Amino acid sequence: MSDPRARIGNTGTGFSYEEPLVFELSRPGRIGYSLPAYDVPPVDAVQMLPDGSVRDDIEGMPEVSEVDVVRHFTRMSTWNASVDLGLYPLGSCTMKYNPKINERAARLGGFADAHPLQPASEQQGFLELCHRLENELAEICGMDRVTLQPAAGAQGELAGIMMIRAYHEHRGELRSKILVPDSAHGTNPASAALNGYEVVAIPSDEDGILHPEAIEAVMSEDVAGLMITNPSTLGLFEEHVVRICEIVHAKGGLVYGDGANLNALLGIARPGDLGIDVMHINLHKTFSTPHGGGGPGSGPVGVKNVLAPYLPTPVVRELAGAEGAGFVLDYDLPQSIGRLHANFGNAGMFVRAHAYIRSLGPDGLKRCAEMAVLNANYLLARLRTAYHVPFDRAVMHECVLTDRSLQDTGVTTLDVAKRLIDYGYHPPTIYFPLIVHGAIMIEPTESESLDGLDRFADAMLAIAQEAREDADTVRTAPHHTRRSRLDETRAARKPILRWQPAARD
Amino acid sequence: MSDPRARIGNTGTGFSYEEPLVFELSRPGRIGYSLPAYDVPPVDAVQMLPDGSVRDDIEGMPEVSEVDVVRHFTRMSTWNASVDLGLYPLGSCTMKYNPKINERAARLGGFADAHPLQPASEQQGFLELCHRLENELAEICGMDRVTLQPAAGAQGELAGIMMIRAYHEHRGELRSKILVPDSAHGTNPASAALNGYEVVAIPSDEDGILHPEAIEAVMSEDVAGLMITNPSTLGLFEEHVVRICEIVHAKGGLVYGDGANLNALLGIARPGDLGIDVMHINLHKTFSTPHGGGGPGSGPVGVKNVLAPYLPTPVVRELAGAEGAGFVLDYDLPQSIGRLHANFGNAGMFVRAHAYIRSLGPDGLKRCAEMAVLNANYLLARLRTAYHVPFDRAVMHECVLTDRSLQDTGVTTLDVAKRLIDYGYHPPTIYFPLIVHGAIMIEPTESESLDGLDRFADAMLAIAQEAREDADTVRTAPHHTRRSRLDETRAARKPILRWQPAARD
Amino acid sequence: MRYIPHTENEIQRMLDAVGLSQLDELFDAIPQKQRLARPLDLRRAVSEQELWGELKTLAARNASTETHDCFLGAGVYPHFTPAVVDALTSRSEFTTAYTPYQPEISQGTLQTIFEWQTMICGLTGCDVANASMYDGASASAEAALMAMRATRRSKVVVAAGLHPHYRDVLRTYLNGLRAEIVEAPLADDGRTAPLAEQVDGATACVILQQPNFLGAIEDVRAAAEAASACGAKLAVTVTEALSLALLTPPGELGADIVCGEAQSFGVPMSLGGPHLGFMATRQKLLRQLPGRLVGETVDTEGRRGYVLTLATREQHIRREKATSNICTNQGLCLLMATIYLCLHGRRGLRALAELNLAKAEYAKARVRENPALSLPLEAPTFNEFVVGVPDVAAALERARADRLLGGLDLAPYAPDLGPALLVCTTELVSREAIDRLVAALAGDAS
Amino acid sequence: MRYIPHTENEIQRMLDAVGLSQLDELFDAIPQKQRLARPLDLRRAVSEQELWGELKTLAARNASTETHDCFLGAGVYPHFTPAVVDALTSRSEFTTAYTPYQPEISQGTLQTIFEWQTMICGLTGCDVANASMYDGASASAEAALMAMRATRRSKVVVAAGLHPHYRDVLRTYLNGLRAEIVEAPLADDGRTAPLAEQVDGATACVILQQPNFLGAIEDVRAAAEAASACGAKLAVTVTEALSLALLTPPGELGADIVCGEAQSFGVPMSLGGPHLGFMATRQKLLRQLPGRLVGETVDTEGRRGYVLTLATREQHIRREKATSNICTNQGLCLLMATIYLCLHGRRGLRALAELNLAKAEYAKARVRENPALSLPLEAPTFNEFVVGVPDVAAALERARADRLLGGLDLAPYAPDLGPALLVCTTELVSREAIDRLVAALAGDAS
Ligand SMILES: Cc1ncc(COP(=O)(O)O)c(C=O)c1O
Ligand SMILES: Cc1ncc(COP(=O)(O)O)c(C=O)c1O
Repeated sequence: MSDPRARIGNTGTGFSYEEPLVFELSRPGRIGYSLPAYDVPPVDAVQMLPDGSVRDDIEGMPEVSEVDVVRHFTRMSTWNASVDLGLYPLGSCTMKYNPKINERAARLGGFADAHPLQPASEQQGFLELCHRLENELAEICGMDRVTLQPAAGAQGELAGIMMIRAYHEHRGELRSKILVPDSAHGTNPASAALNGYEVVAIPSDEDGILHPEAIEAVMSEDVAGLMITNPSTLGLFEEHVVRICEIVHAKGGLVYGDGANLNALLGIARPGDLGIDVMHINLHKTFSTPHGGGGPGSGPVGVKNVLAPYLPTPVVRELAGAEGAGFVLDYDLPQSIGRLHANFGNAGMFVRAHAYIRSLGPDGLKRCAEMAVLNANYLLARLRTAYHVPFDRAVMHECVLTDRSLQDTGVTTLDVAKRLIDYGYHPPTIYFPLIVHGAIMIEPTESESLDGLDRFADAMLAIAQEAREDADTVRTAPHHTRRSRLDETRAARKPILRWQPAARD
Repeated sequence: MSDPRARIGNTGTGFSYEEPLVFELSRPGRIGYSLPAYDVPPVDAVQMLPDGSVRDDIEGMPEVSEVDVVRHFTRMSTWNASVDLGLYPLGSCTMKYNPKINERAARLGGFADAHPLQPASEQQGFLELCHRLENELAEICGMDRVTLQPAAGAQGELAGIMMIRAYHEHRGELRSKILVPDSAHGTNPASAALNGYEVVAIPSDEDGILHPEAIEAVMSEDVAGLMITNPSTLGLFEEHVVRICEIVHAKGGLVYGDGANLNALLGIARPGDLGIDVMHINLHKTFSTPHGGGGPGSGPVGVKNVLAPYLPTPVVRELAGAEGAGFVLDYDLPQSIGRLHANFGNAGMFVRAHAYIRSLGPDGLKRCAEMAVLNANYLLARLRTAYHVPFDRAVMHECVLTDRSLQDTGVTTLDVAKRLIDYGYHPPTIYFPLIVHGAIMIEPTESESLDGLDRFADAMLAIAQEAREDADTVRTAPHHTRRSRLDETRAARKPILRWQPAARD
Repeated sequence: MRYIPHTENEIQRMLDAVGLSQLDELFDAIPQKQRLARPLDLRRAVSEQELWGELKTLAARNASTETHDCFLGAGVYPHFTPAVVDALTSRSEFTTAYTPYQPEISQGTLQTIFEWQTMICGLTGCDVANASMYDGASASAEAALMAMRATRRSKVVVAAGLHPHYRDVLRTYLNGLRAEIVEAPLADDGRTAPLAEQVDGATACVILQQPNFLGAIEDVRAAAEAASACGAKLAVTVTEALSLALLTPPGELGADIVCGEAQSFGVPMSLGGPHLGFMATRQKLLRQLPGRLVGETVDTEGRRGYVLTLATREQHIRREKATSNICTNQGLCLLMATIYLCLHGRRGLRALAELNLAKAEYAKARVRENPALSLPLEAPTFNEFVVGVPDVAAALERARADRLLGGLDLAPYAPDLGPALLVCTTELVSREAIDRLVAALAGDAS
Repeated sequence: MRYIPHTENEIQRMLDAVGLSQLDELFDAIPQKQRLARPLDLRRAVSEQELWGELKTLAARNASTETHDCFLGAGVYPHFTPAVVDALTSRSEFTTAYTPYQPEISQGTLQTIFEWQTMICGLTGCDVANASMYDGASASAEAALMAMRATRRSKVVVAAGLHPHYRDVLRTYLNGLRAEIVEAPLADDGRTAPLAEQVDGATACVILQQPNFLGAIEDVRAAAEAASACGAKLAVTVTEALSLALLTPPGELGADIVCGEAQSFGVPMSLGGPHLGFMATRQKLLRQLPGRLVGETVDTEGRRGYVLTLATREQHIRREKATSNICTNQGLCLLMATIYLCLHGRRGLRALAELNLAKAEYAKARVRENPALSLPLEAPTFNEFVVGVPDVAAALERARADRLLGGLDLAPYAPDLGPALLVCTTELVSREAIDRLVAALAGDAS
């Protein structure tokens, strides 16, 4: 450590300040809070509550000033990549621009500071917003009804699978299997399994898409349904989806649509029109609610009328006729699968998604799909000479490449990803879908401009060239971040999952 | 340029993205706005307005998307140092922590979205807030009345000097001179001159403070007043201030107090009690309204009763007795110097300053002064071995060092400042006050903790050592910023003050 | 469109580059008759100004703590959040990032999560904590699933004091599995009656809420003993996370899993979500834990850093064998709560909990002395308790007329109690508001 | 205290380090009897929650565009500001920085200013622009001072159409100097009458507002000719900066200085400040320009960068010989405006100006057709105009009852007009609101 700056802990370059854990900043007696004065008599908790029910000190809890807290998190924020700083082409995640007005709207007191259990009469604005959003999503997806309750895509899958189960059970059928293509996202099989189904993996064909024969071969009366992602995780439109749905339906099964890639279809085609019976929509992808470093998301589920009786409760219902005007929460769905969320779901995300749909309108939404698909195809066209394309056909909103063409250089997908960081980009999704060896899955979204795509493509091409000329630089990247590659194996081998004061002394 | 990243423009380290001028991002037809639909008939401006009164295109105005704008400014923000990222010990500027709640309060609709010309009955909340703040500032400064109108300290000085002029003129006296110590901030002489006064510079004594003899020597009936900064820009309390005021008063002059350093005196001593007749207060310093990259500030002026008739109009007046309750704007001050601001001053800053005073209360304000002074003295104690101390006495809220002890190394104050940047710190104020050769003026403020001060002191000491061992590194610093030292001479020699499309092609 | 940068000229150049002549051809893979032949039937786009007007109008039609004094709790708590929380959470480096798969450029999110995990361990008395579940309800359901995996048993004993919505969610989650749910009733004082009758050798776990839905502070140790006597796990669910700063941590009292809802830590009520499910457990159950985990490690130069770890529990690696299907979680709410906890720290959180306790005790005293009202349950409480009123509808209507959200009608949830309200008093309600509430509920002339 | 990190233990250690035994001794330089012997007589500190309650209560006692339709303009204009402006301005790297004296770590602020200077040049038709004055009023006063310096003359001709508050401020600023102020009257149509009479060889400058205080669009070229014929400078002041997107830039019409108020560009009305004075001029007057300037340069490696420049005009270098005493300026408002201008860009700004014009023309048409009201001035207008009403107080009271801020009573400002209001219509007011205003002013039954 010859850098004398190391001695004071600021070894980052530029404004990349080092920052210890908040616990290490803590000083006994330092204060970051203020509480209102007592206007009621104080009570002695130890005296008042049963013996042993009052705790001691909270071990390891920090004592820091407001200034400490502000600097701590401001500094930490500077170590993150983000959409607002640049292209974040994480495939399958639709990291599009998150409009600021939506953030502002969700913070309106009437939304942010309202309690879910206040009487329906005191939340008519919210219920109307839910109603509007349900209708908007139903129209966009070609579905008959929508529940907003699931908190993310995976919970939407769970809800959908549960409704499929309820549907069959209502018919007295106890089907035990769910078909899931091997290219599906991990949440698909996990959701099916979580609901007690046996998961049958369907292999994709050489051309990357599902073929009716593959479904035909395994479809039976013991199969409750098929989960399909369209466009698939390879960015390909499932051209045989209509036929596949027919096959499933013919044997009494239902088709679940994973809507994570809905962005490609907005105003172009509707899953409901293609034969999908039930699907989730990731509001945090297609409808631009921010990803928040891992969430919150929101995973509304659209269903055809056959599944409507099984929707989770409560549902928002518009009063009509003699009932008067307004909206109520309806709990009276005897065949409902029940509740999935303590309240109505991630309501704050409903505000943002509705705001987004209103801002774009029918034309703007279609434009999203067109530009998202144009961007992905453009990148593919620019990168295909340097990176291997496993399934060589027109793509939808994302494209999948691999590291095969770099094989002789020793540079892998992981290296390319890490080197991209040096060039100022968040890497694409890598090694997914699992069926593509060394996958590099790029989803630029419609938010990126031509010049932005060109710069990214230049970076990708430069790295391919570096791989041949200076593989080491690529293999040891990133070189310009606060931390170089982190030892993930070590983290997993002997997990350190919390800070402990003792361990530090 | 061997770094291949240069080719795509991202040569910064870590997340220090390069970013062109917004004009260079512009693409014809790209859009970042949305406007409401017409609900009134459109009009043809060219047709409707007189010939030649409608303009052509706005030259060079950018065309960018909302995404472009967000990224552009987000990236640019990452090139700034700021209080929220770390110590910003800019002497004389009081870069203390700016509470977040104050920002939120100033954005309340009833403050941010209210029009200054709405009837007094429709702005009672604001007028009451002004009234409260005036009283709070008067109490803190020991003054009788306060005007909130001046938009910054310098405008406060101007207002104060104008009131002094009005006072003398009202007495039929035409005094032509203002005394200003040579250690004063540049705004002091500039404000006096702007008001038509001849500025007489008073030299500081060897011990750094003003001595009554120096004033006595120049005080005459032709002197309208003295401007004094206390604590001075050397961070020293003007121990003879009471005597000095007496001398000025004895000859019919008045004393203006530059309140930029008020932070040191909160709850400890009051300028009004020391003989000051009129003073400004920088709300953006002592009362923590954010500095905003250069402003806005706010420079209320407190006066003794003798100057009250000359206060700028309007003044806020609380109704009493038969007038009823509430507050009005009073324009009826026949001897007023008049208006200084199109409206009431930087009203948004009043909200923040009042919030700050309410949050601290009398004890908290005093604590500010104590801790600010303790911090400065602590730093001085730690740095005095390595840096020359021109006036060696206990300091108030800031301390002034010089580069004299580094003279033999060739390292100057500028170099120390630039090298501090590499260590993660915004440099102190340098080469001010002008009377101290190679001044390094450090104001840590009370926001800094002991550990924070120690790290800063370690950096300063490390640089002093580097100056001896590796002067070149110091002389060519900073090395870890997006830009190395910038050529200020070139900028001034042939100024390029705007982007021009032609010049780029 | 301001969110889409493409100009017509650029679109043409890009189409040329991909060898197409018009946008339509991008979708050639979709057979023409599968396409939507009409525009979507949605209202035309509005400008930002118009949108803002629409949404303000909708928001204004909801009551909120801006307009009302709120005595509703029941799983969602009105607390004061310092402005720092939103100011920092709004930094777009946090907001517009996603799951920290690439640790070199995600240390901000990762270190935050590590700090959160540490503080949750301290608060719950557990060894390890994960990086968020959807909400308290699904966290409780996942706790049951976790216990079932760990014990290979399938009976779940649920205390009747578990929030009824949580019970619903549990039922929904367990429905497809071969699981049995048994309810353990409440005693007259509002606490769970001794569990011996329900817990047996087939029991995977007991789920107990602390304080329970009716506000009663439960005897966690007794439940832990009953469970462990049969080799069952005890999962304690906490809906009012602030209580963890005052009450003995369930982990210390023998709970195997402590989970619940951390909305109280600076997350807006926001009509019920997004909130923040948490889950913590003992070291030995670590591999059964659902959700994300962040661990400490070093980089190639030996510098400390943080990464997502133990991903082999998760769906993206283990698919149908994963411990859970959760993927997107509640990251940004976790950030809010972490900031909130740092601000309040060791002393502030405890002091705030005591203030909440004092508000409730004051309110209970006022209720007790009012002849029209009663306190039907005798168990000790934290900041929530049951008030018996003569006529719920009339009481709430009077409260509403005085701009009070006067408590939750317990009729749908605990009909045995007779006409009663669940009332919550946090630091947000003043003594004066409490007095008005008591008067309104009692029908006292004001 | 949450803003002050010191613990008692640390204070003691620091006192030891400086060789003192108690805090009091830090102030030994202040003679005991000069110290304040009692605590400040201020109310005790309140918590953040209590503070928030207090300030919300005060704010709620002001009308605002949240609660009213606003037809007030007169130098402060209610416009819609996209959420992006505040979201970016709130980034603390901008908010909590100060003047960019250290360019290596202030490029964010510096480049923003350079962009602002460029856009203001384009909008005003000038060669150079500075980086903000306090407000439009002081900018106009500084323009007069600048012209006096440049011409070494001391007579200032002020058009009567200059905002009366600006005239006041001008008077205040010139008071201590040996300057003469002469007013040029308005003609009957609301525009400035020909200037020949007032302008002479002693005249340093003419100050003309465009559109003027009564909304009239002035003939700038005629004023420029009158001024330059006598070697005087023409300073054009613009209070509604949005008009610059529609009207021919004063710089193109012969103005030497164009200054004014840019609050319209995304800066909150905020009860009158902080706003954003701007000032632009010709290249040859550059050295006379007050305020900060940012210039382009290169770093030691030849990379483009920005610095504060030409500081020899400024007080911190030139002291009493500086072009102005301004130091702290309106930086953050400049950032807001720069973001706003970037968002709207070439086309949006023009389209918005046209929408404002259309709203005003619609409103004028409604006024014209209403028998109870009149349009006393015939000059063309932009988004502001004078309406004659039978009884100002009654008209405004009716407006207020309908939640309209109905315009500015002109009695104190232009008594000759008879009972009249200055009414402003921006994009914020709907046709429906305009109709309600006209009805209210006229006293029509609604
Ligand atoms: C294809 C696909 N399906 C499902 C999901 C799960 O959605 P969520 O993360 O919202 O639970 C994802 C998200 O990452 C996905 O990409
Ligand atoms: C000592 C002193 N006086 C006066 C001023 C001028 O105040 P302002 O910048 O608010 O105009 C300053 C500010 O920099 C200062 O430090």
